[in-house]
Amino acid sequence: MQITIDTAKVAYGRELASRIAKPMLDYFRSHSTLATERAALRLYGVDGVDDAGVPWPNRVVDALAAQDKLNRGASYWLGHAAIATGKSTQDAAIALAEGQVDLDAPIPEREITAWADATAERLLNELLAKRRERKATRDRLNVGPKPWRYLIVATGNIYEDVPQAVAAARAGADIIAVIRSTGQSLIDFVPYGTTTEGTGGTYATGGNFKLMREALDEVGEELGRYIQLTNYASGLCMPEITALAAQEGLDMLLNDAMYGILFRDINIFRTLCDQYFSRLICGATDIIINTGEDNYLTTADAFEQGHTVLASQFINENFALAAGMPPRLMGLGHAFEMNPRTENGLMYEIAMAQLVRQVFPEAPLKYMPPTKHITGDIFQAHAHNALFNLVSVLTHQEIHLIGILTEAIHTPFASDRFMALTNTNYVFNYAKDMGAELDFKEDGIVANRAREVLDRSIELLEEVDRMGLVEAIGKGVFADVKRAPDGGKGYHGVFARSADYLNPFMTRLERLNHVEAMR
Amino acid sequence: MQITIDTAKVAYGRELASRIAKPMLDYFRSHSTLATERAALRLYGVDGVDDAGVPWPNRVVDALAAQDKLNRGASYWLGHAAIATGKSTQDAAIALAEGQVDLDAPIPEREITAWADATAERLLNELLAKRRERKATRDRLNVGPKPWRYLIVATGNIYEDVPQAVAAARAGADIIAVIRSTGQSLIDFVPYGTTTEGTGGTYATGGNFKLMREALDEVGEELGRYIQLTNYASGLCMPEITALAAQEGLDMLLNDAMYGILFRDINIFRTLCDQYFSRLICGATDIIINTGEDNYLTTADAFEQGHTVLASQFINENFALAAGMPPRLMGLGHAFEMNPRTENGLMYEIAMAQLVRQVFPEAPLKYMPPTKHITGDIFQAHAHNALFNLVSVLTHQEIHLIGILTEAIHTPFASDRFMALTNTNYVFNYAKDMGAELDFKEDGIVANRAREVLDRSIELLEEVDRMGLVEAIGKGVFADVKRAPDGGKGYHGVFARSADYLNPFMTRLERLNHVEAMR
Amino acid sequence: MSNQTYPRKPDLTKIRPYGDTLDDGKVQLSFTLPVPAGPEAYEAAKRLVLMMGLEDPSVVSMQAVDPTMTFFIMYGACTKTVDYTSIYVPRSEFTVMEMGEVDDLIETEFGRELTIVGACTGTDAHTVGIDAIMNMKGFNGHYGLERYRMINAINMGAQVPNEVLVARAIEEKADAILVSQVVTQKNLHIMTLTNLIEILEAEGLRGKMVVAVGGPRITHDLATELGFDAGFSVGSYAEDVASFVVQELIRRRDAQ
Amino acid sequence: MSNQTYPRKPDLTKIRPYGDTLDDGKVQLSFTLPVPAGPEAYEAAKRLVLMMGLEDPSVVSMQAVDPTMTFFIMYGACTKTVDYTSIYVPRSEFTVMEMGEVDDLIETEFGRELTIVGACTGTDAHTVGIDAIMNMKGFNGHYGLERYRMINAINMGAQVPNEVLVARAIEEKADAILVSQVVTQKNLHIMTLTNLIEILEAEGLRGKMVVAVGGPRITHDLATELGFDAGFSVGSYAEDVASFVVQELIRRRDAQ
Ligand code: B12
Ligand code: B12
Ligand SMILES: Cc1ncc(COP(=O)(O)O)c(C=O)c1O
Ligand SMILES: Cc1ncc(COP(=O)(O)O)c(C=O)c1O
Repeated sequence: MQITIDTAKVAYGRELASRIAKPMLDYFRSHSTLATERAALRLYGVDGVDDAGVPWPNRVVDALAAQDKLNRGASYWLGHAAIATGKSTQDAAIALAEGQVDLDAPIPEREITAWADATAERLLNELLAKRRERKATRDRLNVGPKPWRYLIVATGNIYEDVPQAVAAARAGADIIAVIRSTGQSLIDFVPYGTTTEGTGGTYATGGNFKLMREALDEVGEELGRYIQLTNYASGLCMPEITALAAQEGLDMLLNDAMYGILFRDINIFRTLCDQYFSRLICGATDIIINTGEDNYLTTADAFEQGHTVLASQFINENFALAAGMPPRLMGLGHAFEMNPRTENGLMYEIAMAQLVRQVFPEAPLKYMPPTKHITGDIFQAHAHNALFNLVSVLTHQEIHLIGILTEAIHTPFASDRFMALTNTNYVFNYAKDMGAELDFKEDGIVANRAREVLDRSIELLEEVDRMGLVEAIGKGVFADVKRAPDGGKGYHGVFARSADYLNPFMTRLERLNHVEAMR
Repeated sequence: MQITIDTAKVAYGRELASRIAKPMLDYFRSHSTLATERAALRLYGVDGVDDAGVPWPNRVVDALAAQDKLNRGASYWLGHAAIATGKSTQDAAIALAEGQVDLDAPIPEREITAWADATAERLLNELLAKRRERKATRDRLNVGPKPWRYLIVATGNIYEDVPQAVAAARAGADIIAVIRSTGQSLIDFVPYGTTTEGTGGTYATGGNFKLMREALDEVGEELGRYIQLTNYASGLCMPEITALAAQEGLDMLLNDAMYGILFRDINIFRTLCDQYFSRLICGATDIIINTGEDNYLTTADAFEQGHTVLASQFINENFALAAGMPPRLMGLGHAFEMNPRTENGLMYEIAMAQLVRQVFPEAPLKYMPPTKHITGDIFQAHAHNALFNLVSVLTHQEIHLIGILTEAIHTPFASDRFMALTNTNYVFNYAKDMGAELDFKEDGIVANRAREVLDRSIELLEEVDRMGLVEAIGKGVFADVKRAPDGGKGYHGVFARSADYLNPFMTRLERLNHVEAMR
Repeated sequence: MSNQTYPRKPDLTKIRPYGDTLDDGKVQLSFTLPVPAGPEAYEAAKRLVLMMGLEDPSVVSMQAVDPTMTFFIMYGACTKTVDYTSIYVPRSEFTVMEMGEVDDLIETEFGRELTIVGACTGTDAHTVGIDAIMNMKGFNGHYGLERYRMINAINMGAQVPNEVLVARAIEEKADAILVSQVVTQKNLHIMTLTNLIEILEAEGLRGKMVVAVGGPRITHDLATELGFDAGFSVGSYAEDVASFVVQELIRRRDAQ
Repeated sequence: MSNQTYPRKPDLTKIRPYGDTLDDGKVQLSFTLPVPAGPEAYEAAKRLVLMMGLEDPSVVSMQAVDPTMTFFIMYGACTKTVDYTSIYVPRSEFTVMEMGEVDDLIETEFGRELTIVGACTGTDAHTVGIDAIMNMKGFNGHYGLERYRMINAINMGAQVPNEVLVARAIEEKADAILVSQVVTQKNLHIMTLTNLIEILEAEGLRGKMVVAVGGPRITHDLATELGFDAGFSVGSYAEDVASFVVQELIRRRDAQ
């Protein structure tokens, strides 16, 4: 299938997006956040919690903030503490957090920088080596053919999640996503260890990541198919979760500042800064990001607002490029959310899916199933999902979130997942090569719709370019949601970097990802 | 959608079919059957049952057969009895059955013929007037848009069937089929009155037809949409049920000798003769016939044997033409019965459906849902049916038998029908105009499959033409089923007409349908 | 062959599920058992369904979800009956009026704008439901409360702590509070809703404001049980809750 | 935050349905009630499910099929448990062998062809099942009995009256009779099957021939209850029944 679209318009869209992103790039290269600093500490290996359950990275950063020292970067003070105490990094961090380190002790800046730099280099190399090893396993076992079957587990209890994920893998899942507990994106720390009491999902923690990763590696060997693991890095802890994901061997991450801003009311500046560091890590460690434009259509109408998805994808692509990510890691999101009562709705869905496919030919597109219009009629939901599956395979989507028939009721049961996979496997095989030999009339409903969405997205980008991204978000341009620049959660956690700000991981990642060259 | 097929091949297929049908036509114009004679009696208004529940038409015909008088035609002897007794037709028939009429009484043949002719003319005109009235209602209320939604009721009890049919109509059904009780096609009489004890379906009787027709007319007025009614005329009583259907206002009939031969083991000659008279009635009274080629794919494999469906449709078309039926009354049957595990099965289904559409552009094609590969997994059945619905609307099928998710379990519950309609309504609307702007690659899987099926059907027709239809059926060419010419049920009921055979209804219908001109 | 009267009518004092014959009791079930698929699992499934009081349990599908879990689809005939005539479900007693009628009624009865504060409370981030009720554009062609001439509608959005909602209601001298709850896992909504009523009672405000809740899993029953004045669910629109609020305010005024 | 051991194992003496948490008891149901949709119907549906011993009944979908019938989809938590360890399902005691092995066994044990007559009996016209077992080409790549070197397989097709089948079996001196039953409405199959056994007993043939039945709704349990030697269902192939017949014939011979 191929729809004739004006490639000059697509190029113009990219140009507009880069103009829109520009002022933000300057901003987040001169600022940092609590979460970014904590992420740096995590990359240095600082981990664990105090007696009250507060993670040491938080304790350290909060202590530094309280002493107004943070704008030089937590890495700097960690180096200071390590040299001052002569302890291991972890113990130095604890000492720092407990106020046992004299921050005014005269330690030569060069010595600190050298420690910080050398340690970062060693740890980063170790991390990259681990990631290469994982890539080798992935290549050896092979991932399944695309569209990849993406299934969620969300019991709230990692010990229930694991067997369910394993069952899903055995039934054909290529990707397992562990949904997070309701509201985790709003908590400004990452819980520790393995957890059993989430609501609507299971806490994203290093311990849970590890447990699930091991189980999937094991079942992957059993099946001779590599099972990818993903989790959620949007929200107040975006870069920290990214660091943990890189360390624990995740393959993908939901990672989108726009989602946090619009759907979690996280402060614009906070999360865009965080996203920059987060995507630097993803780019270097080969983590596919998934963006959240699909969510726009759960609040706004899919027919009316389809173009906002495309416009946002242009912007999101640009933010990923700004962190040096290659297109093959950009799982741009969109969705099959047209009202099922729309006459010829299927044609509009095909138009949208194919348009996105053609505009981002190299991106491993993430395609969300119908959710908003799914009702408690689980039978009808299954029919609805069958057509979603069809459009996905016809238009060569890549990360296929499997639609669950109980979407309107509960997070999926083991059997719901099983039934959804049966449906998906059937349709993918039954229409396997159909996309390759199908075409739509040049001036028909499908082609015209695709062109209309492209045109409207360009108009929208022009508008956003005129007023600026922050103001556009304030006006409710995306998903009918308005957010003020100084509103939202986490704004207090953003600060300007000092001139002597130190973050060797960031510097190295920027170099690795060739970000410097792009400036 | 349009697939390039060789129209010369299609024309050649028609020519072969007419060559194949020819010897049969000669046969059934020189023979008659018990059922054909009973049907003639029913058209004369002979109805009711004796004290033992045996219908009077059977009593009359059996009495004549016992006296070896049948080859002159029951109509002749009815005339004789009417004149001899001076009673009403019904009472004359009863007298005839009871042996109270002296068949050797000297009544001038001309007088009998005159009575028989005049009575047939009057009754046929009355019948046609009633049918015109019905057509006026249909035009006034309008039938729904195509594909028409065809739903079955099959409780065994007409009093349960009626409310369920009414509920189905309210939920969107355009056509209601009352499935017959298991094995009715093998009983050589039509039960009388309204019935409540069928198995797997409800007896086809004049009384049941009337009750359902009234209920559907009523709900049709309520809905402002004409609801069509259909039943089954295949089997040993084919022309009798056709007569009753015409009288009681049915709009369609399953009517196919090939089905009876292959799936009910009814004798070839018996049912082909019966079919001729039956289709004469249908042609004159504007009843759409539905043929049963879809059934082939429930025994044979749909991928391997798709071409037998097309070949049989060519033959069936020819038998309908031979009875003077216009293409607009030929509901040729086919089905979506590919194994759901077939790679690219959907493309083969589209190819088949579109091929049949193009070969018979004017026929109101009957499209059967998946049945054979439906299992007890009712959820998966619903997904399967969604794709069936899609192919139907894409390829402009007309009589759409709605797939029921409990196909593998029981005859449908009220709720099964409701769910199936919800599914169908969704897909038909969601992909309404998609067929019009979709095309497949010239040399792709779909186009090649369509051409392959056409080619193989021509080869098969050539083979059948070489050996003759009767022998071909004996060899198991269709549906993997073999039937011997003198085997099967009802062969004893076929007889050669005498030179002075009288059947004024047949003669008039042949004239009305311009059959004479076609010889 | 039959003298049955048509159509058959159910005995409303003893209703049973209806498959294709009145009172056949037919019920479809599906569930998973944590045992491997096989004849014993099959039998276990049948016994379980028998214990539910269903006769003729029939396994129509038994599929291995994985080597340790088996998914069943079953049918059975329910022997239990319900006396439908004895069921009385209390409803909020009000007549649904159109937007214009609501506005006119407010004008004649109160002669001033009513203030209504709404939010999706607790950790619940689903705004679509409360927006459908409150925002100008409304839902499915039914305008939201912001559009009402005589209503001052304040939509605080989602993830609003109960305390913040109550503070705002006090500040705005609200006549009514509307809350939405969508996430019901682990009874999160019960906790959030109960807590709101406690705060209102503690502040002595419970009697002063009309308090209603809505969401896909909310019933009027549940709402009143938790101390709300009314509950609204799937398929409700602004005019429903607006009509209720005005009529309830009139009732309370008149009762004084 | 947790010390739970992993993975959790079900207590097999008390198994319950599994939704997303071990022993949560979750069951999905659907059924129709012959009353109009509305709050009372909703309540009636909940009461019915409660009576089935399911806790927390929840109506997730209530749709009017028409003004007099309402279709419900529900969930509930089953409180009943089944002792899986106590379930013993008798199976026909035989080992499934491949076609060649069966032929060889017949050759060594009997030194002659076995004759097996099969049919789909009564008014049942479904041939696909019996054909799958008997015809040359078989089913899903498993050859049918006609293909077996040492079996003389006679497939009489469908709609075969029991009397005709038995007459043929006598005529052919059959070692075994196989019947298929697909239509089960109004327990038609029970009647047809019972009648066959009665005829065989009347003729004094019951002990002389192995008699088996198959079909999608047949279980081994049901078959033996009706007096058959074995029952076969969905997913069985020629080798299953062939293995059974030979081994059963050997057993009987040895028992003499
Ligand atoms: C859209 C959506 C989202 C969007 C929300 C966007 C937004 N800004 O609202 C996003 C993607 C952000 C989202 C996120 C999550 N979601 Co969500 N989401 C949905 C979805 C698909 C549709 C909900 C919806 O918008 N319905 C349309 C509106 C109009 O319907 P409604 O809310 O019922 O409102 C109507 C009536 O109920 C009533 N009403 C509602 N409120 C009020 C108030 C008053 C006063 C009145 C009078 C009436 C009224 O009137 C409305 C109009 O008729 C549902 C699944 C589904 N199909 O229902 C899941 C669903 C609700 N989400 C769910 C979950 C678990 C989550 C997450 C917690 C998942 C996670 N772990 O990350 C997150 C986090 C959210 C959080 N903390 O609350 C679950 C809830 C399960 C449960 N019963 O507890 C569902 C059912 C999906 C599922 N099967 O898992 N979700
Ligand atoms: C194909 C089919 C037909 C074809 C039959 C063609 C033919 N020559 O067989 C046609 C179209 C003619 C037909 C007609 C009817 N059918 Co029909 N039909 C079906 C259908 C779609 C598939 C059955 C099938 O072929 N399955 C494939 C075979 C391979 O599976 P199987 O039979 O289970 O066999 C396997 C095992 O059970 C076992 N087995 C079976 N027999 C034996 C015997 C032995 C000895 C052994 C060892 C093993 C064994 O081994 C086989 C291979 O593994 C089913 C629905 C469905 N999806 O199941 C309805 C179905 C069986 N039919 C049904 C009905 C009601 C009818 C009719 C009565 C409808 C009517 N009123 O007109 C008619 C009349 C038939 C009659 N008098 O019996 C109902 C039965 C309901 C019930 N439980 O009672 C069903 C379930 C459809 C429905 N939901 O209404 N049907
Ligand atoms: C991009 C993105 N991030 C995160 C999430 C998960 O949200 P949260 O963890 O905030 O509930 C989603 C959910 O759809 C998403 O699309
Ligand atoms: C053409 C035709 N006639 C009749 C029937 C019904 O069969 P019977 O009434 O013989 O059971 C069918 C069923 O599919 C059919 O296709």
